[in-house]
Order: sequence, then structure tokens, then C-alpha cells
Amino acid sequence: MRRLHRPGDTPVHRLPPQCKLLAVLGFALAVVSTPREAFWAFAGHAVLLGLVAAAARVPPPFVVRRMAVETPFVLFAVLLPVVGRGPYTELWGVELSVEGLWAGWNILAKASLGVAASILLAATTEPRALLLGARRLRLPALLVQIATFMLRYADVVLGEMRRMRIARESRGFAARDVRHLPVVAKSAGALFIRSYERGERVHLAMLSRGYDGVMPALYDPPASARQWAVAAALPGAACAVALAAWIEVSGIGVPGMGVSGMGAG
Amino acid sequence: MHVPDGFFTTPVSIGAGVVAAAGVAVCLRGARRELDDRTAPLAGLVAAFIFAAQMLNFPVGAGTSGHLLGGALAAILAGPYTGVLCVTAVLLVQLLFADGGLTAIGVNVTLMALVTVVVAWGVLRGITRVLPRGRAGLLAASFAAAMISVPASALAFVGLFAIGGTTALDVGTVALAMGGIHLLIGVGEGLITALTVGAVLAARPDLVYGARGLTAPLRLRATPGAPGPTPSPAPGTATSTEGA
Amino acid sequence: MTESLAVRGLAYAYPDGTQALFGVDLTVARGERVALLGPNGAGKTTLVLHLNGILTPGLGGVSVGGLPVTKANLKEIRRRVGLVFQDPDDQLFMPTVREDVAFGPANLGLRGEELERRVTWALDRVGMLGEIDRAPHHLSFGQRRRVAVATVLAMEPEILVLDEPSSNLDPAARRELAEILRSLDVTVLMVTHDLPYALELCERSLILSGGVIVADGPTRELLADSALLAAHRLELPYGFAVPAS
Amino acid sequence: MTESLAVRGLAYAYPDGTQALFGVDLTVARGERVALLGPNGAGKTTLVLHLNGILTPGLGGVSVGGLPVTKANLKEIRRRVGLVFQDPDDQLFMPTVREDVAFGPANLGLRGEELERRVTWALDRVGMLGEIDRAPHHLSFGQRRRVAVATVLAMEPEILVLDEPSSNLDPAARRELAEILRSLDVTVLMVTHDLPYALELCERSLILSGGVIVADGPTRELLADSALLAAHRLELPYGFAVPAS
Repeated sequence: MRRLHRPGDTPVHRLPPQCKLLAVLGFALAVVSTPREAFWAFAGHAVLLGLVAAAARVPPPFVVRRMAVETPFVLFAVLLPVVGRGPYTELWGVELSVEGLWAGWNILAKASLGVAASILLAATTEPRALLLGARRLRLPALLVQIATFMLRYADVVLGEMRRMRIARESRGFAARDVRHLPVVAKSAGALFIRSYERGERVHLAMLSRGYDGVMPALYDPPASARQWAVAAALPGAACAVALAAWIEVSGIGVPGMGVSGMGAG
Repeated sequence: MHVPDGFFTTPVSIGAGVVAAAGVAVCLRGARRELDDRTAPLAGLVAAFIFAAQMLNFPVGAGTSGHLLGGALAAILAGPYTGVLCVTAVLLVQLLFADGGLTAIGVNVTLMALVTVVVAWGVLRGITRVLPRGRAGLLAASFAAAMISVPASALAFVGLFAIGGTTALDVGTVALAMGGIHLLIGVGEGLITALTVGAVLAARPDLVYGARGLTAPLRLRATPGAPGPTPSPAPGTATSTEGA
Repeated sequence: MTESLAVRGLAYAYPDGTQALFGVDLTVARGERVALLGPNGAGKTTLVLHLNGILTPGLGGVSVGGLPVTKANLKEIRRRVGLVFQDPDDQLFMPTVREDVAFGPANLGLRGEELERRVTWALDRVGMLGEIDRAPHHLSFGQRRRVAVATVLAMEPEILVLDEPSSNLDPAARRELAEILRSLDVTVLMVTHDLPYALELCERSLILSGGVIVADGPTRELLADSALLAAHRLELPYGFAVPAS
Repeated sequence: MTESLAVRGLAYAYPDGTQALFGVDLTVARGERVALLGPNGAGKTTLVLHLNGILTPGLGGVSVGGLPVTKANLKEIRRRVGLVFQDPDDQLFMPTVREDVAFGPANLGLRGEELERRVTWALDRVGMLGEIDRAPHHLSFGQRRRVAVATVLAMEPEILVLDEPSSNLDPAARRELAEILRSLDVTVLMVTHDLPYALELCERSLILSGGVIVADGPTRELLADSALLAAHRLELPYGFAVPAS
């Protein structure tokens, strides 16, 4: 599995996972709600993330490299002005849809900020802790358990899949085109059986240690009010930016008010 | 194709979140019925399998390749309720690795877990009811179910786009383009799903949820000279008559 | 009452009709270390799954420390019988060593300091306290087997039941585990086909073959009886000699 | 040309930077049976994956039957090197034993009667012809390991490379596999930490430790040198004595 977590001992790392999850969710909602016309506001959001990254000692190249996951949507966003509906405008000799340009910019800016925030969250929190945090935020226990088991066994199953592939290749097989699908699928079938049977054995092992359908809650410390307050700084500042942007766009406010809001981050 | 933050408007994201939460809640109850207290370990291991299977890339043509969504496969192998939970768990864990937006988790669960599984399961049930019972029928149905689940998911995406996306695009054109491309990807999904189900069916038919009810009913051997077959006696009686 | 484990006339058939056990009788006294030997397919695993009530006997019964294995006693029985599975990956299902070892005692209702004390004590007994916060899949195979032993030790079992404890271990890890098992002050039933390991660790052995106990005696004597071994598809490996006592 | 396998100055580092091999030199003559011994983590598996070109050497090289392991020769190399994995389940994935054994030769282009002949021949050599139409999944562990050997025998390899062939086998299955391996007229390289099994099957042994070959000689002599064994975390199991020749 891709390793996104960067162990560390910064204030950001030490925050309880449920606080960070809600903070990132709040930040993402603020970003999504920011009017696309307010360019400066997106710069403000980016600065906020930069401050968090600095506090967590996550180097910018680390974040940028991992933003590749959004590539398909970047392509989509770039295509929008080309294939979008009229009215059109001309830019560098190419006829582009005005609405398409706005839509493309909107997706690109908001998705990038969201992805960067998620990367920072994953970099400063272990996946396991994030699931505990999700449990604290009242995500159904059974669902969290399933995800926890998946996290525990993903490497085991991937290892089995890798060894099966090496074994196939050692006997002169190379998957090149559609005709080789049956072989790959038969391996997948064998892998499913192995996974399912391991699930049954794990269940037996759980029963043998007193499992009765409910996972015991362990090491799940509640967050203090102070920690919640610290975590609220990011979404709070982002909301201030978004609010200022709305006021400006709807023409009542004074441009630049958002900048003072930003200082809170 | 994990939808990131900002792709849909806030109301659409929240609406999809409500749909996803309701769907997952129904599946949590259903899966408990299917698997009782084995749900967590078994669904977790099946989710790990789906996660691994998603790394199987297959050529779509023109140099591009698609990867398995896995919703149909999970539903046919583990049952529709468990299938939804498995794909949801995969999406949750991928979210932890920054794949897919936090505010878009509702959209992603709706599109990739609920729509694929519901459509695939509906198609599977529909076809197996019409086709003759047996292995070939189930495999054909698996192929169709998985194939249709992919463009269905893509069209649901376009639907959400039409409700709350931008007005920059003509929805009809987008629907046609997305549906067309994903029908092609769906063929790959269908092939892998049907072949995988076939492989499991060959070694452990009892593990294929979609094959339940397809196994032949127990046959009873009548003892020569005995009066005609008695209507469905208990299994215990069956073994005793067989001894003769 | 000094019997840790008593099995009486135990018979069992799987739902598909295959009968695996045909009347097993055995007792293990408190503090004993006993090896249960037998070829593959002799019914060893089926027997083990009866000891903590995962399978329900067709005939006969099991009692642990005087308590019969019944639905009503299941919780206490599963505390008393500590099962160590052959594949440690089946047993270590939690994200960290600490949580895995805590799983059993937490199911018994332990929390807080008492739980923590149990966890550190059990890990210390198997020499794995230093790895308490690691993920099980980052440990070596031998280390994982030792953590698996700790997960059941933490429940303070009446009897420790190990399924093929020496399988897949390299010679040094094999010896280290033997030293750990010898250092524990607990009744042990060790299911194995590794006859030298049985001799190294257990004074007494049982042979299970065809679903019944066909021999019960000092390990040294059983392993010297090559006719008995051969009759039940057991044999000492090449080059192995029972060392002079 | 009588060398089945020649490894020269082989060094390798994993993509994450961990170096596993630091210049391995070894040769195996045609028809020899050689044991490659070493503790866990010595680089045994890394070395094995170089023999048929799954991993590409950082420095140095491998040749099999005189043919260097290169991208261009990969197909022929993989025919010549028959790898038997430690876990037979990694190797057996087809619905029937027949299809699994036919998989390799079919990849070489064999079809029809010739393919059928190869499959029955290979299964006959390991005594599994009677199970040809069964699902590998339903066989015992020992039987699956034998089928795994047949899957590579069917490719008529120059050299058979076995990774921990004795692991998880009960004593009888262990001996049966030894008899099968002895009966084969093929070069064998056996990677193991089961020292008695190495002595039983191989005249000559190599010790791989810390990514280099630290000893090469008659198995009997290496196993008698307890200082050498101890230095590389190897040891003879309790009760094992090197039998008089």
C-alpha cells in the first residue's frame, strides 16, 4: 500500500484523530462553498494549508508529489473550456467556453485544496488512528471494524497476490492481452477463496479469545476542549475567508476583509 | 475515478451523503443477517481481496486501461449487503490515503458501492430467473451484471452532474460520452468478474453467494421394489433408504 | 481437583456426514506438558476445536478444570483454554501487538491499568515487550508466533493448546520458542507431527489416529516403538536419535 | 559444459535501498543436489528470484546451463529453472491438478498429445497421477506440495529450485518427498533451514549469510562444524545426530 504517513511529533501529529478529521472536513466544506470568482480567497485557503504543513513539518514537495491522485480530474477540468457550451471567448487564438473556463477553474482549485488537505491529514495521522477517530465521530462500529480488518489484511492479501504473480511468471506466463484474462481471473478466484477462508479462520481465532460479536473498545482517548479549539483554527479561518469572499462577491463587503480573517490561522 | 472535493456543489455532496448513509445502514442490518458475528472478519477479508483485485488492470483499447470497480464481483461472491459494505470499506481506507475527497465520500459510496451493487444484483437476479439454472447461466448473468454496473455508475455520475454540477456542458453529450466509454470498460469488468466467479465456482461453489439456490436439490434413491418416491423426506431418512 | 483437561468418549461427525472422532478419552493433569501426535487427517484439529466449544460434541464431552464445556459456560471455558493457531496471521488480527494481546482480556471485561498490566506481563513472558507498539505484519514469522502465544497467555488460561507450534520456524526460532514454553508455569497440550519437538518439550505423549487415542505414555517410550509409529504413519526423521536421558 | 547454474558476483539492492546481496558466487554442476542454507533474512529468497530473472541483478550475473539470464533469454531461462515455492497455494491456482500441471508447458507452446504426455509423466513422477482430475484445493498439504513439484517438472527444467520443501510436512510426507526428489534425474538446488533434510538429500551445501556465501563444502562437514553454524544462526535440532556414513 502507498505509504502516506510521516511519523513525527508536532502539535499537528499529537492532535486526536477525530479533531483532525472534523477540521479537514470543515476546511473542505469551506473551500467548496467559496465562490469561484474570489481568486484571492483560494490563495488564502492555500496559505492556511501551508501554515498547517509548516507546523507539521511536512515538506511541500512531499504534498505535491502525492497530488498525482487527482490527475484524471485535472484532465477533466482542462477539457471543460474546450468542450463546454457557449458563449465563447478567445484565448491565445483558441475559442474557449466562458462557462467551461469558470467550471474548470472551480474544479481544479477546490479539488486541489481538498486533496492537499487530505494528504496533510494522512501524513500526520496513522490510518489506524483515523479509523479510531471515525469511530469517535459515530461512524457505525461494524463498518469501522470491517475497514480495520481490511487495513490489517490488505498487505497479507497483496503479498499473496504478488507471490502468485511471480509463480505464474516463473512458469513462462506473461499477461499481454485479453486472451490472458482467463488465467488472471483464475488467480483472482483462487485469491478470493484464500481470503474468505482466512476470514473464517480469523473468526475462529476471535471466538477462541472470547469474541461475542462486539469488539472491545480500547485505547480510545476522548479529545479535550483545548484540542478541539486548536483543531478548529483551520476550518474557522477557512470559513472566515469563504465568508469574506461571499460578502465581496455579492458586493456588500469591503475587499481585503478576508485577509484579516486569515490571520487567525 | 474517485471524485475529489469541489466537483459537486455542497447540496449535492450532502444529498449523496444522506443517500449513502441510508444505503449503508440498510446493508449493515442485511449483512448481519447474512453473516451474523462473522461479518467483521469475513467482510474485512473480502474487502482486502477487492482492494487487491482493483490492482488488476486490463486493456480497454487505444492504449488506455481500466481497473476493476469490484462492486459486482463483491455482490455476486459475498452477497449484495456484504458487497456494499466491502466496497464502502475499500473507499473509506482509500480516503485515508487521500484518494477521493472527504466531502465527496457520500458521492463516491453512492456511485461506486450502492449503484454498482444494486444494478449488478438486479441484473443478476433478473437474468438468472430467465436463463436455465446452472453454471453457464450464472456466468452469463455475472458478465452482464458487471458490464452494466459500470456505465450505470457513470450515468449516475452524470445525473449528479446535471443536478448540481456546472452548466458548462450539455448533459446529453456528457451522458453519451461517459456511457459509451464506460460501456467499453464494462466489458472488461464483465469478463474479469464472470471468469473469477467461474474459477471460484469450480473450486468452492458454496462460497458463491449468487449461486445459492442454483445447486441441484438433493436427490433420493428409491429402493427397488419400494413404492414410488416419497415426497421430500428428511435427510436422515434419505441416508437410511440409500443403505439398501 | 488436579485435572486441567478431561475428554470423555468424544465422537463427532461434520455436517456433511464425515465422522472425524470415534470416542476420544484423555486427561491432562494440571502443570503437565503433553504432546498430541498423529498423522495429517487423524482428527487433531477437530479435537482441538472441541476443547473450547467451537465445535459441539456429537457424543461424549469435555471438561476444563472441572467445568464442563457447555453453551452456558462458554465464556469461562474460552478464558480457560488458550488456543494458539498454526498460522499466526490468523490470530493476530489487530493493527498493533498491544491491541492484539489486549483483545482477549478486554473481552473478559478488563480495562485500564489491570488490562495494561496483563498485556505487558504476557508480552514480557515471550520476550516481545519491546515490540508492543509495532504492527504484527512488520514482525518476523518467529516473532509473530511468540506474540500469538502472548495473546492467549494474557487470558491467564488453565491450559495452553498449541497447534503445530514449530511449523515454519528456523532452528534458532524453534529453540527460542521451546525455551519460552518450558519457562511458562502452565499446562500445555501441544498438537504436532514434529516428534523431536515433542520429545524435547513433553514428558508424555498421546497418539491420535483414526479418530481415537491409540497410545498414551512417556514420549521417550512411544518414540522408541517404531512398530507403533509406523502403524500410524508417524516416523522419526532421518538422522534423529532419542538422546540418552 | 557441465554447469547447470553459475552465479557470479551477484549484488542486489531493493528499490527502497536495502541491499540484500553483496556479491554471491556459486556454481552447481549438472546432476548435483545442493542445499543452500541460511538463517531467515539472509537473502535466500532474493537470490532465488534472480535465478529465473524475476529480479534483475544490480551487479554480476547468473547463467543457467551456459545461457546468461537476460531479458532476451527470459522465456528459455524460465523453462530451464523450475521454481517450487514454499507455499504450494501460491503456485496452484487452476481448477484441476491437470490444468495446473499443463499451465507451464502450455505457456511454452505445447498442445494436444505432447502436452498430455508431459502432464501424465510429471504427475507420475511425484505419485499423483491418481489425483489428476481433482481440485488442488481439496488435496492435503503434502499432496499439494508434490503437485507443485510436478508443475515445474512438466517443463523439463535444467535445474529444480525448491524453497523450504520440508516446511509444514508431517514426517511421512517429508520422507515421501525426499524419496521423490532422490528418484528424479535432475539438478536440484534446495533452499532450506531444515539442516537434517539437507543432510538427508544433499551431498554438498552452501551457507548464505549476510548476502554472501560464507561456506561451501560437503554437508556432513559443514553440519559438524558447530562454531560455523552458530556464527550464522544455524543449529542442529535437539536430539539430532549426524548419522555415521
